[in-house]
Amino acid sequence: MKLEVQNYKDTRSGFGDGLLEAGKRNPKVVGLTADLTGSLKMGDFAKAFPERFFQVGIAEANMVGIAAGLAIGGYIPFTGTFANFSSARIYDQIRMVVAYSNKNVKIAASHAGVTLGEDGATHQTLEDVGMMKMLPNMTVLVPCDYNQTKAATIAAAEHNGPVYLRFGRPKVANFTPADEPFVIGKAQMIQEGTDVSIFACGHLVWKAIEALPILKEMGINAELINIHTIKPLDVEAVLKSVAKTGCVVTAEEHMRNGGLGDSIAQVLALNNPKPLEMVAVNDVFGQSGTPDELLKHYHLDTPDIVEAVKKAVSRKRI
Amino acid sequence: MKLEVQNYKDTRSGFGDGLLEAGKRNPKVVGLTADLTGSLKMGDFAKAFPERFFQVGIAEANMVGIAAGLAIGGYIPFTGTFANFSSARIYDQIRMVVAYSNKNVKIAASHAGVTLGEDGATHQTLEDVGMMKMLPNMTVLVPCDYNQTKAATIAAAEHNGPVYLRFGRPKVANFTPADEPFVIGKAQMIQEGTDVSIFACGHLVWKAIEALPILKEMGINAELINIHTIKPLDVEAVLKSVAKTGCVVTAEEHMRNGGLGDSIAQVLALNNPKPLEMVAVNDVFGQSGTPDELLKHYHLDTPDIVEAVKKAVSRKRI
Amino acid sequence: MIIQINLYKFAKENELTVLLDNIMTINELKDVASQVRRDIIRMVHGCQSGHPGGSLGATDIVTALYFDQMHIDPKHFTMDGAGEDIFFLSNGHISPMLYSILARRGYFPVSELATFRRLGTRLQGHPTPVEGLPGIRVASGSLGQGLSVACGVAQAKKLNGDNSLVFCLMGDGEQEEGQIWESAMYAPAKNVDNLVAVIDYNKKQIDGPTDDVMNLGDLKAKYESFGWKVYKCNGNDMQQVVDTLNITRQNAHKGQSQIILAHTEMGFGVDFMMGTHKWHGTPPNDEQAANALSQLKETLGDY
Amino acid sequence: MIIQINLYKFAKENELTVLLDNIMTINELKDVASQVRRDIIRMVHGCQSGHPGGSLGATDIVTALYFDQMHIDPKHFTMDGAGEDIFFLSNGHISPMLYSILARRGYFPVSELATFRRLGTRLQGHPTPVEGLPGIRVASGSLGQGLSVACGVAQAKKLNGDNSLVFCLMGDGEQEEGQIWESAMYAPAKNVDNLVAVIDYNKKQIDGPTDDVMNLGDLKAKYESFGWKVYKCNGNDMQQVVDTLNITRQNAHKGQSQIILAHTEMGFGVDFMMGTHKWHGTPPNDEQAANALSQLKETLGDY
Ligand SMILES: Cc1ncc(C[n+]2csc(CCOP(=O)(O)OP(=O)(O)O)c2C)c(N)n1
Ligand SMILES: Cc1ncc(C[n+]2csc(CCOP(=O)(O)OP(=O)(O)O)c2C)c(N)n1
Ligand SMILES: [Mg+2]
Ligand SMILES: [Mg+2]
Repeated sequence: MKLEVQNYKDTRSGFGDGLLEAGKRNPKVVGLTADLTGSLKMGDFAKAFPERFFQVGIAEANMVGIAAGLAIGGYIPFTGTFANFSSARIYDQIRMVVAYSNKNVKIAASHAGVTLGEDGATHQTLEDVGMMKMLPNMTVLVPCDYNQTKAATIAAAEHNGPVYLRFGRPKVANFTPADEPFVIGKAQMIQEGTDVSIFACGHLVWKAIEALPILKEMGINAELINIHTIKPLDVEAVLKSVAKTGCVVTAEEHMRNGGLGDSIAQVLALNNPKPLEMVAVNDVFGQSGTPDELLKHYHLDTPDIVEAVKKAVSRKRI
Repeated sequence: MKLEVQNYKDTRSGFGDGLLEAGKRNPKVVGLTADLTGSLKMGDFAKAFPERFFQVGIAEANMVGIAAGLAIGGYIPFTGTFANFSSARIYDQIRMVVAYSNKNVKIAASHAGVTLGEDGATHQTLEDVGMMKMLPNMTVLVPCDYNQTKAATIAAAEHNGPVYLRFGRPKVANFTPADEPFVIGKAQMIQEGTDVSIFACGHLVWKAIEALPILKEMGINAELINIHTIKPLDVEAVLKSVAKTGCVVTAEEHMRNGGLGDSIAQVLALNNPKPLEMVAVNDVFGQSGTPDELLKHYHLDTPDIVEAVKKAVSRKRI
Repeated sequence: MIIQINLYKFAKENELTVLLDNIMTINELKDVASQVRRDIIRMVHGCQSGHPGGSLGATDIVTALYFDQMHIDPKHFTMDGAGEDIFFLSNGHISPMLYSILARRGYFPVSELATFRRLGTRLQGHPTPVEGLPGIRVASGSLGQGLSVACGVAQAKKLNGDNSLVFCLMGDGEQEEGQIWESAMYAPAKNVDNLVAVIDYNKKQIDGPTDDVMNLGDLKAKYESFGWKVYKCNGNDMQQVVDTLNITRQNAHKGQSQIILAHTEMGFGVDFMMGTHKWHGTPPNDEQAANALSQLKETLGDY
Repeated sequence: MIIQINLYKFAKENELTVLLDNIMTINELKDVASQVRRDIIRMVHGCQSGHPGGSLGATDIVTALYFDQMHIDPKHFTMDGAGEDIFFLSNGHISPMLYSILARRGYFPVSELATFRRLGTRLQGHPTPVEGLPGIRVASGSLGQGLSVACGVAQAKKLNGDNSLVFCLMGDGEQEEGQIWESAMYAPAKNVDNLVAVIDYNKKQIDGPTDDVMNLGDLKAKYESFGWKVYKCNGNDMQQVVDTLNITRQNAHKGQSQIILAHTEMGFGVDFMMGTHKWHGTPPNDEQAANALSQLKETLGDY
């Protein structure tokens, strides 16, 4: 995969543009928002398909219930609000009328993680992936850049079943090919390597890419795989990579507990126990700051990935 | 530890009796319920301390907010409702006004797991431990029998900070000593052994105890540790045990994803990678049935623990 | 296709595809309700769990809906219910009432009622669509959510140009859940006028009378202030129920969200279950069940 | 201890422990509000984020509370607020308004306002007690939760035999959250009469006018139907605000939960921020900030 930055764009715009495209392709696609049309970049969809756009007000629980109803009526609803209010606020509702009832509802969750920035901890969800992956029937997607988020949105619309789609607020490197289709459940090989397997998702994929030349310089030949689908996890790809490299680093904008790292730890423990290092938030709440400051503060940055790799590789040797 | 069944009692009665005792010891202890006084066995407390008991009606979100307010006012509130409505229904609220605000609120969560029985999947939470352990500041307790739940309730009242206390509906073996104090964060050695470490919590501790003689007969000398405190996890006890035995089985009435098994898998991956087998629900919702039928159906029974141990031990050998 | 049929034959044989169209007399509806009440008692007694009180009280309303009001095609159940009226039970704990009515109306074999709450059943403790039970479109049981789903389906019908109606039954204790008021605010604001909500206004919930647990105050004033057209009726008087539902049907599609406060009695039809909240979620023992059944006429044949 | 002080001296020096007791004139209160508005503009401009619109609109209400109404001891902040009046900001996004008022009232140094929303600050984007900022008792920002917490504290005060009051400000868009109606039902049902709620009734929210986003209908009728005593006032007229708060204080402890619908204008005090929802969460650029500040008298000295 060519790793060139095409531009800097927010993943939420990838969602907004993907939703518009999905709406054009399929008249059954409808959108809902809880007073966050602009933040979720759903304005273009709302303008193009006003009768297929539902403004629910600040009532997230009601929104997901309405979405389930629209799905029963044959529609493909995308609900849009901040990630925390897309998950923590309405988990029981999602569980009952979406996951357990197995409705074709897509939950679009923006402003996830600490890169939400200045709004601070109340809005910075670091628990949503952990929540969603516990729900049977739920597909959990965490695309890494604008292009991939757009493609993931289109794929979510085409997928039959509940989907949780997580993305973010800040402008970040947009580097995956614009024309690459999104295959749910298929891990994306970014660079093959032999010494360590790096599994990353979301904004941290780019941070991991930035770590690759540094690691190379140190003589570490890292394999980097983008786990854009947290669930269903591409267990085969994970095990194949680890069988080759013998140690693992995971990188994500999420709590350690419940995140991608825990998913990988489970796969390893059940199949092939190997050393693992986690780049993730370790049991503390977020805070106000700029996205870059916060990534650094919470040790979610490129140097942290480098350090984690060094540690993982060294643990392999003992 | 002597493993004698003293009687058969529901853990929720342990909570009810513990709450009454805590209320007698400390006039600051108050109780709240969302229309489930009887189910939570809070009736005796309500009768003994009517002015310290708050009936909130079917409004769990409001209940936890009121509890946070009472905590601000210097009280030690215990909220009582079913586990699903103690967690999934109000996760954002718990996150903001209890965990992030670090209030001295105790969340008493009854009817957890499939042993809730006939009410079925809507009420059978298998995700609550995973949710709660992701919250900074939150202590997560899953006691194993009546006596321990009573002691845990008293310990929760004495602990300064948010606590999630999970227990269940059916009458089960009551076997821990009635006078044993509950030490938050300290794993409880039930039987020492050398071949495998079994970490269990809640109702499954007794199932694991029942597995011990069967394993012994097979020549497997199992160590059994009751992880009644999921968070903070007694990492030292876990690592010490695994260093000795070299393989692990976890047993819990919870989803694999997010549960005790994942907590142990994380500790192993970060410290000492070893084979692990999980006795837990594997990504399916519950259903109606009797507690015993359901434990069997979801492979949470004594024979399942035995099988898991055999598998874990055999994986150690390769 | 509208076929005039003999109710008893229909319900016994349970095989015709029918759209009943106001063909039943009030007495015939009462007979169905009596059988449904028998079914409820026998189901909760059979598995020794479940919620008889609310089920018995709400029986008349839902019987009237399925046997008099709703345009439905039980033999060809579709998830989207296109062209059909749709019913949601938000207070899912009174599932035995709904299961009995669905079976008696021809959605699935009456004999299946015997599996209620048993391992492997499609008749889960709380309704769910995942086991494939015809007649159920969404799970309920966690209170407060049904009206939201009903609003969504109602809006889907509008998008589809489908003039049929959506009905939703809720509990009165359930009104204490905040989500109810989110959808209560939503429906009138968004012109959801193809929806009729009904509250099983039995003034009781698990811990006691709603007046003690959480005083609901003036529910009529509440819904009116939220913009609804509010009706009252005696929810255990079949004639009143039918009359009130008729009015709401006539007033549908006229720019107003409508709700009926159906005053019911928990445990209605079984003397010792009335006047108390004790039977909200307690099954009768053998003797109590026999006593209860002795008070309820068998009209369509027990399962 | 009640000390008569010169407001300007007090606010400048910021060091005395005082319980203000109706000693400020309306004009003096207006002067405080003007400075608070300057602070708001400078704070959100400084960090280029935050919510100026709602903050400016709600300034008069909270200024009146902290500088005229509430019995508080800013220099000795206690978490339990025993013997003191307590204020909760449920709509936590208008935090710059609260931070300015707390600082100007003596809870923490005015200079700390410069740290708003910056890494490591105690002045988080949304209020939180965990960084130890005096004046904050619970986190807010996720909407709909403050009134519940306020009810809890009010009931704690009752248990403690503490006659002081609890105030809670909410947004009007926030009224769309169901949890609000859970606590709205709770307070009158449980006789929480030592609580005064206030709605920042600016008729705007993020996506536009509330009338378009989610019509709130008749809020007065809604709260009355939920059992509250409802007052109205112009929330940007200091005299009206003070008068209305005085009435609620007199009517406290008389068996009624009270709420004020404070009609405000989002962006009040800055001409180009008024009459639109655009400044809900957008900071001004340099030029806009200068323009805004030119419209707001500096009365207590900028931080
Ligand atoms: C969200 C939620 N909270 C609590 C419960 C437990 N519960 C089941 S029924 C019930 C009482 C419901 O009262 P009402 O709606 O009046 O029904 P009725 O008792 O009259 O049948 C409660 C609290 C639940 N099912 N869902
Ligand atoms: C539970 C929740 N949902 C959504 C948001 C995002 N949000 C922040 S402010 C706001 C609008 C609030 O409207 P209103 O209460 O009228 O405040 P105003 O815009 O007038 O300041 C929204 C939707 C939130 N903070 N919390
Ligand atoms: Mg009732
Ligand atoms: Mg507003």
